[in-house]
Amino acid sequence: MYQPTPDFPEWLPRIFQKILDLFGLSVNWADWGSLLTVLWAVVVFTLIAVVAQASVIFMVLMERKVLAWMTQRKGPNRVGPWGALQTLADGVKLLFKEDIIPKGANKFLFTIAPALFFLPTFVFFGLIPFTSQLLAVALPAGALFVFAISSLSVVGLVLAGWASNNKYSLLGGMRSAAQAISYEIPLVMAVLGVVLFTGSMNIGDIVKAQQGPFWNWYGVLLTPVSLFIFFISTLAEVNRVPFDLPEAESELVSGYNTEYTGMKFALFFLAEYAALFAMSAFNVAFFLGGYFSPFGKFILELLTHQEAAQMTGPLQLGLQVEMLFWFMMKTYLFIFLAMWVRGTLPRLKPDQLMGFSWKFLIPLSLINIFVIAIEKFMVLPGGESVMNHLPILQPGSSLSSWAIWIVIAAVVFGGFFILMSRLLSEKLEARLAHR
Amino acid sequence: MSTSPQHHNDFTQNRVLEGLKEIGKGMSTVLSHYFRPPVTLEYPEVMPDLSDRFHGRLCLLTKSDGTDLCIGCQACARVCPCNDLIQIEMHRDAQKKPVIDQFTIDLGRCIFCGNCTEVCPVDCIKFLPDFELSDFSREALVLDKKDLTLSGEESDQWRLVRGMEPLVE
Amino acid sequence: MSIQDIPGIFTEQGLKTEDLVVNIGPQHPSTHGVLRLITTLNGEVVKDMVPVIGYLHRSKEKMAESRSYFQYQPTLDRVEYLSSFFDHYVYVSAIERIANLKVPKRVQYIRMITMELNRITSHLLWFGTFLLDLGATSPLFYAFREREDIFKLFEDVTGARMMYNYYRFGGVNADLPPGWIERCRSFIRQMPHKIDEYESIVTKNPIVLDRTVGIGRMDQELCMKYGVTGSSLRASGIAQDLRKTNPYCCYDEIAFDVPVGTHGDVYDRYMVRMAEMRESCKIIEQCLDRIPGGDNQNVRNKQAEIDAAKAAAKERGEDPKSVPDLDPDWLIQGQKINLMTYKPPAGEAFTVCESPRGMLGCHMISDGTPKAYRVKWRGASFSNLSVLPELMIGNLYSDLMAIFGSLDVILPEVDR
Amino acid sequence: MSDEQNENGKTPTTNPPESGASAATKPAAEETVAPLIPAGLYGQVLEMANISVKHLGPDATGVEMIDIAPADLLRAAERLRDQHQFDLMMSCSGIDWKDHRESVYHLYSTKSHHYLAIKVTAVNDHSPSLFPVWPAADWHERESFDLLGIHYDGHPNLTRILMPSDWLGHPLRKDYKVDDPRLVWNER
Repeated sequence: MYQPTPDFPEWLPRIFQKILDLFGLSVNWADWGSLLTVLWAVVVFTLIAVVAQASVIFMVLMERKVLAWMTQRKGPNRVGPWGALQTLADGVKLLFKEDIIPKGANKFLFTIAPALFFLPTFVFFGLIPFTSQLLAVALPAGALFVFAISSLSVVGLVLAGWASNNKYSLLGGMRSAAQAISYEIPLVMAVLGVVLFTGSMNIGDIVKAQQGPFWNWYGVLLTPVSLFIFFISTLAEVNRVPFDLPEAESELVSGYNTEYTGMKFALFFLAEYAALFAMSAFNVAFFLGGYFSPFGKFILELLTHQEAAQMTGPLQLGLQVEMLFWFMMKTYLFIFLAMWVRGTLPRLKPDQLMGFSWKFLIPLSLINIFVIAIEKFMVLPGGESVMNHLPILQPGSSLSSWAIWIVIAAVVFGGFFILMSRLLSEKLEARLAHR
Repeated sequence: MSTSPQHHNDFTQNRVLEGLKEIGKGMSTVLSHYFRPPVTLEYPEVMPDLSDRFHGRLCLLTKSDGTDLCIGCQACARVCPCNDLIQIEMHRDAQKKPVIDQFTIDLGRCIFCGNCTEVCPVDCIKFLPDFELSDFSREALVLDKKDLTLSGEESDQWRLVRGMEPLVE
Repeated sequence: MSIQDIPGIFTEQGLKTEDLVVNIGPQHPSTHGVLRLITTLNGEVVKDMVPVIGYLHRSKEKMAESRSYFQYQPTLDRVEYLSSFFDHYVYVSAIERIANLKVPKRVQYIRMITMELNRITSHLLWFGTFLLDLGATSPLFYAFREREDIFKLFEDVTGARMMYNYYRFGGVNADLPPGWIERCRSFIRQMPHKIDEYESIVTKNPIVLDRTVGIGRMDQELCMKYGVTGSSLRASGIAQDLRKTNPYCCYDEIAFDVPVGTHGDVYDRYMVRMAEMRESCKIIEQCLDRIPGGDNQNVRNKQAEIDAAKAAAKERGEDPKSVPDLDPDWLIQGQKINLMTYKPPAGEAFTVCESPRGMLGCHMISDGTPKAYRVKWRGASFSNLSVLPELMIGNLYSDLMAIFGSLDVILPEVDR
Repeated sequence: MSDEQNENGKTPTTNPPESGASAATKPAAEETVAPLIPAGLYGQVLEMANISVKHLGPDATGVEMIDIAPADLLRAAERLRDQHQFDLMMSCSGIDWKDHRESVYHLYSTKSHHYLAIKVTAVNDHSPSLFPVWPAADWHERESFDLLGIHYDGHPNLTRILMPSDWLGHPLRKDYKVDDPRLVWNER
């Protein structure tokens, strides 16, 4: 029978114990373990959900401010100081807007679609390891579960496209289905490399395996290409600009959410930002060492000269806060990157979109896994696996292992790029020639 | 004889890295704007500085002592593209001097083209750099003589700003 | 009962599919005005497209027959609102030809400066909306930043930002304000750098290249077949620019190049228009240097000298006529015209100029009365739009944005 | 007065300096094309090809105007396009002279940079369409039909282009009054 590893902090049973003593009940926490895990999961999940929603609301304002500053404008600054309450005002406005259901639309599907689109992103918040303890559900197959759920949001989009009885939304829905399918494969492949390294799919373990200074993180030295592929695929999964075909304003009059007004539109709108936040968080968890600080030691550790493991009570709380700080900093780095890309790049055409994924991203991710496999399981002539020579995991190993790894990566990736550019430029040359 | 835009063969070399470099260049330009001061104008607090020829609200200038300049010759009414937009009623008093009873301009239909200010023989109807003209009803947009006429000092101020000497006689 | 038995789902070739007829417009974010395209889509590929125009038809030509020449002029700004200086020039020069009015050189230079500035604003708006249609949001704001500077210059000269009503028969409304030429020169000097900035974002961007290179290709016969003129014609390789081939105003005294494309696809039209903006900057710079009389302050000082000399001559009893008048090239009005009752002689004229969209023609027939007998406007967008269906058939639906954007069509010029 | 459109010299005899020079640089590849005609002489050239032409003299901008009978309009148009490189049909303006309608075609040549105006009087509102010669005439002729009621025979799809398809009357006619009962705003 699956016995959940007791994944709650030790102070929880002591408090629980004190409460029960008041009522004079003696408790043996061993048989209460699973209840406490569930209790802890619920507490953490609500805490995270609130924190995530607040950050999503902040993200909407951040996007408008960042895009404004990039085009030499001021951005919203009327509602509240520096426009802080702008998103709240938008929310209230959308709340009071009339909620129109178009004639001939399938009422049930029309109302279900936004909920279906929002559901997976809400579930993601439970799986993100914000800090070592602030992880609601430490699923052993966390990574797999994330990508299984993320394909559910596409159903919501296609449903919205079909149910709103509008030709533009139908086109938007079809496009979003095609896009999500073709960009989920590179997404999963990118994470496959990381899972290969840590040996377990539990996201908490993946983050723990990236302990140590920043070159210890997967995305920096070991699998940078996966970071690149994962970031591009998240842009596609979340319909951000280079890939925002499903709701292309200039063509499809904002695609699937053309007919949505009021709170349903707000749900779509917030779900998109929540998905961006969740995907950036996963990006950080998988590739940028989750809540670890870039210079190996936590600031708190440097201040108090104590090891992180022995910290108790308020120091532990301080450590958690610092972990949350590092995690949020990295996540917002990716969110800023997504907004920066939105300000610059134009939209792709449907055929380019598919071509880019099937002809470029997926072959790249396959080759990437091939390289990671070499790194992981190659055996040196002396019979030892390269892994224990890798400077990253065992400090102080010889320089030669560094050279081996870099040579392998260079050869494989260089070959790939030349091959791909020959392939792609032929296509363009052919197109230029026949003009 | 013509500078034809650069030729297209420079796309054949390594396109993937070239593409990334170009995207990087474009993004660096966009980011460089991030640190430039905003050029937008915060309207209600900061008023735009308008040129003295700005086609804002129409007004009727007067002499320095406030007597009317308009002689009721209907030139402005006749040259206005919207036909019967300016209505003038006048009569001649004992000394054959024109007295304007009513001078209404319907700002609701006026297109601020400036034809009237050009043909006025006595330079009486002119523009003010005032563009906040919205109102709550169409009737309120019909300005009558009282709203249009500037006082003596205002007229002289108007003329001073545009480098014309005050009209004393 | 299997799926095959359900009537109407299967045909001999398998699943019964039918084309999706979509109404793009008349109210659509990227039709630059009110245009309706009845498109038959097979999946995402456009099978057939029928443009329906006339939603913005305000009968500009009928209005000309019920208003006097001067009364009709302000309505021109409302028709081709992106480049109304060209409309005014063509209308005013038609009357100047019929009535044989003399146009001083200074006025011709002022007209050239304002028209080229207007060409830059029109191309800037085209650049911004073209990229917005492709999906990039920020270039629009950079283009509008420059456009606002030019509108400030126009506001100083004509009093209005877009509705100018500045040209008169045989002259202009008022001279350039003192110090304007210096402000204009400082703006024009930094404009090419700004265009380099735009090009750094767009010109070699791989996504833009994918979406524009080889799309919507127009060779020379197709252009001639539909009467396409302007940058789209030049992008197909024909160096047809009226400022060079049939010079009007004083364009023959200005050295500038006519950018010509080679393949005639969307990318070439983009490159030609960007190059044209640079050419316009060159033209304006030369005009500012060579304008007869220079800055308005200079003209005023000269006029004051002449008046003083005349007054002195009068005191000395000599005939004030002996003092030479202001150089006729420096005036801003050829001859005095009573705008209210102006009646040009009966006649007919067909004047054309190179507007940012193509050949803008005005066929004016006057019969001696204060009202024109018939005015026919040859808008460039009218013919440029007629080529759209032939370019679109076979392309993807999202190519429509690139192709239609590259034609730079605005609907009021089509519907008049 | 500096003659702006200086390549259309007023008197036919002066050889236009501007376009002549630029025309000379054109490769004389098309042998079939007649040698370049100085602007303003196209009427006489057509007459040599026994097309009845009435010379109306240049208009105020120096554009040569000729009046061709509807009967041999198509023949003249083909000759102008093939022989004299008038490849761009700029516009077709319909004019209502109260008792009869007339359509004026303005042509332009991107090779010799000359203009030419052909006037055709519509015989009881019918005149031959120039669509077979210049397809660009399609929309222009539909507009003249729509606004002035000139029927162009041989036009592929002569329907209204600007006004709604069920509009009554032709707005640009001098005697046009909006008496369509369906238009409610008409009462004002």
